[in-house]
Amino acid sequence: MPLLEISKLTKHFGGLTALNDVSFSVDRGEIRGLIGPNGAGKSTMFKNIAGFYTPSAGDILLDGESIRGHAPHEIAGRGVVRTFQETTLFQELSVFQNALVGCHLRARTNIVSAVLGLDGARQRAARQKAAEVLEFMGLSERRDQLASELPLGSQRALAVAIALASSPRLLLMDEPFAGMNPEETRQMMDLTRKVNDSGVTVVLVEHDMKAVMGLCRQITVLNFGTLLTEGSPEEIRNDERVVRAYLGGGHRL
Amino acid sequence: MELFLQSVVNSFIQGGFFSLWAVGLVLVFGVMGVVNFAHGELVMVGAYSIWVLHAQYGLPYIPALCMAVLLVTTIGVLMERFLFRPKREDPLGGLINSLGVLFILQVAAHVVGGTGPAKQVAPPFSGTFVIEEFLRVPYQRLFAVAVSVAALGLLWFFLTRTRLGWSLRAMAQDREAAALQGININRTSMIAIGVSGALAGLAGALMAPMTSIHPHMGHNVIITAFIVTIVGGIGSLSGAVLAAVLYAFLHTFVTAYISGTVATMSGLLIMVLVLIVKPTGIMGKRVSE
Amino acid sequence: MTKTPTSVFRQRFSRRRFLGTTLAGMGAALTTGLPKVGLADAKTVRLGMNIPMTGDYAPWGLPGLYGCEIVAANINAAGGVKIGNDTYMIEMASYDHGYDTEKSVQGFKKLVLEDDVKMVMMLGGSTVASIIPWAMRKKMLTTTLLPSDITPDTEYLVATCESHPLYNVTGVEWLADKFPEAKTAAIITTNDIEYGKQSAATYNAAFEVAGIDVVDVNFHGFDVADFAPIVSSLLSKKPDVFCMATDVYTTPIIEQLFHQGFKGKIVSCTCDGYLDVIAKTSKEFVEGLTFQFPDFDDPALTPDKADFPDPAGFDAAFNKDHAGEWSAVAWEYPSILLNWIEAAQAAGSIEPEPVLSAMKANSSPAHTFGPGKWWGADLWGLDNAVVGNWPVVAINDGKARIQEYRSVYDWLQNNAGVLKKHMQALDLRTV
Amino acid sequence: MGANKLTHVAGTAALLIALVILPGHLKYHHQDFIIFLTINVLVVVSYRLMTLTGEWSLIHIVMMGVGAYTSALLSKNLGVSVWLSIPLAGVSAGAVAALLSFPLFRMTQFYFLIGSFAVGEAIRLAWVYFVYPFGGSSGINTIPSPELFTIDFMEPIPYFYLVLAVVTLCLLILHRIENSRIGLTLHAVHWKSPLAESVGVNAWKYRTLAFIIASIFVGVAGALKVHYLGNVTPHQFGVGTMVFVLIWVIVGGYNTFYGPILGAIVLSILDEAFRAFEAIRPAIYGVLLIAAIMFMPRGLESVPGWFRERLFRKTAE
Repeated sequence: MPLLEISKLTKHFGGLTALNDVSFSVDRGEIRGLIGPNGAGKSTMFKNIAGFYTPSAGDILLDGESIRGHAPHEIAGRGVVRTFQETTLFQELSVFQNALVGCHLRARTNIVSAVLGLDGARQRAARQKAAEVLEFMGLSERRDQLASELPLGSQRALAVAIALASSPRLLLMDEPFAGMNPEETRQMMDLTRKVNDSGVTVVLVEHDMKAVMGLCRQITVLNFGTLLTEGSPEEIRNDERVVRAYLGGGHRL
Repeated sequence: MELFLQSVVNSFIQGGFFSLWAVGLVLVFGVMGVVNFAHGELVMVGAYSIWVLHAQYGLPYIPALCMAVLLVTTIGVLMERFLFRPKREDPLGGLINSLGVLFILQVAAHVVGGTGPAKQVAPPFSGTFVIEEFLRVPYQRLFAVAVSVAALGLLWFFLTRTRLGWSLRAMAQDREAAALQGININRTSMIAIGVSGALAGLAGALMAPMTSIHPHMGHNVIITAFIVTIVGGIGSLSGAVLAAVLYAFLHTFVTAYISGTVATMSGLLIMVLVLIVKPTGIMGKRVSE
Repeated sequence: MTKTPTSVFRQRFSRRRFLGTTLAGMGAALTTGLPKVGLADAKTVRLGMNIPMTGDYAPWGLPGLYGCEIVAANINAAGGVKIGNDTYMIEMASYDHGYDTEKSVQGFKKLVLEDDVKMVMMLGGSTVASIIPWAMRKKMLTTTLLPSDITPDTEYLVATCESHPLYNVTGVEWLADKFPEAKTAAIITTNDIEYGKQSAATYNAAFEVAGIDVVDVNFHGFDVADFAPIVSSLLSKKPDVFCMATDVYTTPIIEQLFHQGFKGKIVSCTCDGYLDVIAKTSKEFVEGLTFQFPDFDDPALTPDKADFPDPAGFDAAFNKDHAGEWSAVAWEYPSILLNWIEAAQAAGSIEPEPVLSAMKANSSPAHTFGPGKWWGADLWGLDNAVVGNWPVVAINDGKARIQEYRSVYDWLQNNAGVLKKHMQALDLRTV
Repeated sequence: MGANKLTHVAGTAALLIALVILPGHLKYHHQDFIIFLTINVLVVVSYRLMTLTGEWSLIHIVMMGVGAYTSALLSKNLGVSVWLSIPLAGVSAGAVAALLSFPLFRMTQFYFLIGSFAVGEAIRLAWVYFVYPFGGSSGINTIPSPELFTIDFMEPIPYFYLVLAVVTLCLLILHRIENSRIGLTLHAVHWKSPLAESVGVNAWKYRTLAFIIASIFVGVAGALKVHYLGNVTPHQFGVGTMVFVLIWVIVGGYNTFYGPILGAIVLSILDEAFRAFEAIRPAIYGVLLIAAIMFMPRGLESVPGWFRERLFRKTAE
């Protein structure tokens, strides 16, 4: 059984159809690329999976169970976590506190324990996990800095760290390479592989074709809200329809 | 029958005032993102201007009304320039500034008028329009409702038919996008609060001969304007006018047939209901997803 | 009397009031805390006023302070008052509580413990209720304008002047005598307890006793922007008498009566702004409007009827310094001050307890409109309010003129039960 | 870090000791003043907890009224001991908040601000209109004082110590909540709600939680107030009072725990100092507010840091 299965997913906004009858599935342990020209429905797809939108029709199955229409925090509780398009962090908190927020699911507590300090063991475990993910993402040295003070690459890494802190099974990364220079992109690709190696399935929406082609074995292409094609990087690169779609959208492969 | 007809006319007169109050508040909130808590005090200053200029110094009503509008517009523009513009990125700061203005204007009114009973202005248009057994409307009220409608019509023309009006509406829709399109935020904000002040001053000046003028009369104005704004939809000027008339009908009829206390309560409850069912108001713009 | 609006306004500004007040404030701010140096030979007795001087209740506080200052200045200029073996100058100490209960408590304690006042005058309502426990424990002589503040436990709280709203019965009684053809009445009032409902209950009772049917009572909030709908609604019941039980909105209400073609009699609790009303309607329409509060230059305020020194002179002095700020409290607080002096002289002491005892011992205590009687046990459980005669005022040819004096006390002796019934019908506290 | 914490603890302890010694050295009416001021400190600190989630409400002072009315009715009409009715006041305010959260938290931001005002005003009008049991506009009088041995809680000094003790305890709890996991999550809900939700935070639940906690503590504050005043009226909890809470919090600064406290204390003392100006006083207050916002945009709480910086620079030179 695939980890994630999208089945005939449709999403309307008023009279506009953002996604139309899209189906695909992602296997456990994969790094899947989700590409397509602007307005193809990639981000809408992510928001549907993560629970920020409710699909108009169709279903989303995680491990064979429907998660359609669940609230974002419930879906996160089932191990599906997303990162955001532009760098979205808790800017006023320190790097460590950011990671700590990510540990929410294991550290959440009730008010009485919080006041009386009865949840010490839980909070110690959360702090340990936060330290671990920072170490994993190479951010240990910056742990007391404010998130807003980090350079772009580290901010992206922190965004992933926050997501990892909640021990996801499936990580949805929304344009993690946008605006990065080649060196930063290379480091981020390494990190993504490292995350994947640790057992997390990754789906990423990305415009940086070099990165997508370098990371993914399977790529899904959306165009005008419909599934255009699926295949290996090689197949996608040589697919006439994909080239035409991108030319129409003003992009070049 | 007489009560019914009388109530219909009363509703339209009230609706005119409610519209003038609310449209100004909506405009400033839409364009500048500031909740101007001193809006009711601007209306109060308009009314006091008539008391001073017309009732005390004997200036004829119409010139006094024009000066009231001018004065309140000026206060509004000064508020924008010196209090709201520096706080554009800090809406809470803008809110506190408007509260500061509220206190200052109330004391100014107290200094001008003294303590003691509320001030009264004799109506410049005396007499009553009468259809025996059917309807009685003071000419002063007919004048007020005519001027309100004319002012709102003029505003509508300005907003839909002129370039400046267009930029105002664009700002109210999306401030950042408007700025990117080269709309001058400073100028547009100033015009927004100028129009808002003019309407407030006009409302105060029109109300002056029909109401009691006292330093705290703005309280009722701002609360009514809030209710109307919410029911109409925060970004929507036409919604505000529609909601103002509807609310005036509700308030007038419930007051006439049940009681004033029930009217106030039902106004608040309707506001809560609208907020729960459709937080963007009856004519509010859809929140884009 | 030349209370034309224009002169009122110019007067205010010729005195550069704003600057004056500000400078006075600065001066006071600088000198607060410094010991006050008094005249060596004359003693001073300080009387307190814990009243609203800012905010929307200020019109029921501040004019009273002005009035007291005028009366005190007159007394002091004449050499003070002789109480016991000493001669005292009168000094007013005031605290602005802005009709806030917290500030009322602070103000009361400041006046009693720091300013050492011998009596505290207050407006009434919740600001009195919040000081009652402490004031009663300290046995502090306290006065209110609302006798409904009196309870069986408020031994030191007296209402010696305005017996709001009991005096309203006289106006209704007079009207019924003069115009026996009036058969129905409609009442409009605010929906609060202290002022609105108390007054509505009194009018209900007075109309019942006078044989007039009350066809409708409208309770409205303090947030009414337009009285047209309420007045339309009440007039649709075709009342012969239109009655305004509270005083906040008399002018706009009468204006609506005028425009909506009301032909009957109008009764009001107060009508301080009747000149405004005439300006907004017509002299003819307002003719005969009946209410309870005279102008103080009224020739009928003769020494045998009114226990107030030189009312016309007081009126002139007030309007000279505080033009346009007159309200009924302008003479009510001074009247209480005069009651206190009388009692203190009888007691030979300025201390609260003996003064109160002297007050209560007097079986016909001084009252603004002739001697009164202690009353109140029937309604509130304690005879701590002075009721006596009260004038009925009506507009004659554009002037408020006292028509006659009638006895509130006699009415209550005969009809307290009716009043109690109507109070209970409105959920008002009675014993 | 450790030194910093030590200064905080030492500073707080010094402040507490000062507060314990203070009332005996004050003028009588200032003793009452600090009682109400101390209660207001609890009002603003609990309000700040609510604002941590980024939502500004106008209903806070009405929730104080809920606590006040509860405690008044329980102790006066049902004879419940004041020692029990004060905590029950908090419980009932919290329960009312929990009920109200269903309609209120369908809204956010400006809509929430205005919606909370409308709901609050409706509750307040209910107190005015339902004479039984709320007493209408004149409210409830002769509310009993607490009783303990022979201590006379009608006198200001004993009552001040009671208020000081309760408020200190409440502030301690609020401080712990803010610095706990829950406080961190509330911060997260504020800054980037979608990000918080994407790691499993139920933002709605945490907004509600903040509203309930804030209401519980402000309910206790309301109860403390009525048992000293002896009466409660709807007038005390109007939007006019709420405006002052907003002013204290914003002018004081809402980024630190002590900012709102500073705001309440400094502005209340200044207002008291301007009494001599009589009727002009509100305008002076208005000018002061504008000056504070224009020249101290980050609130009074930024002043100590500003001084520290200057001092530090001086010593460095």
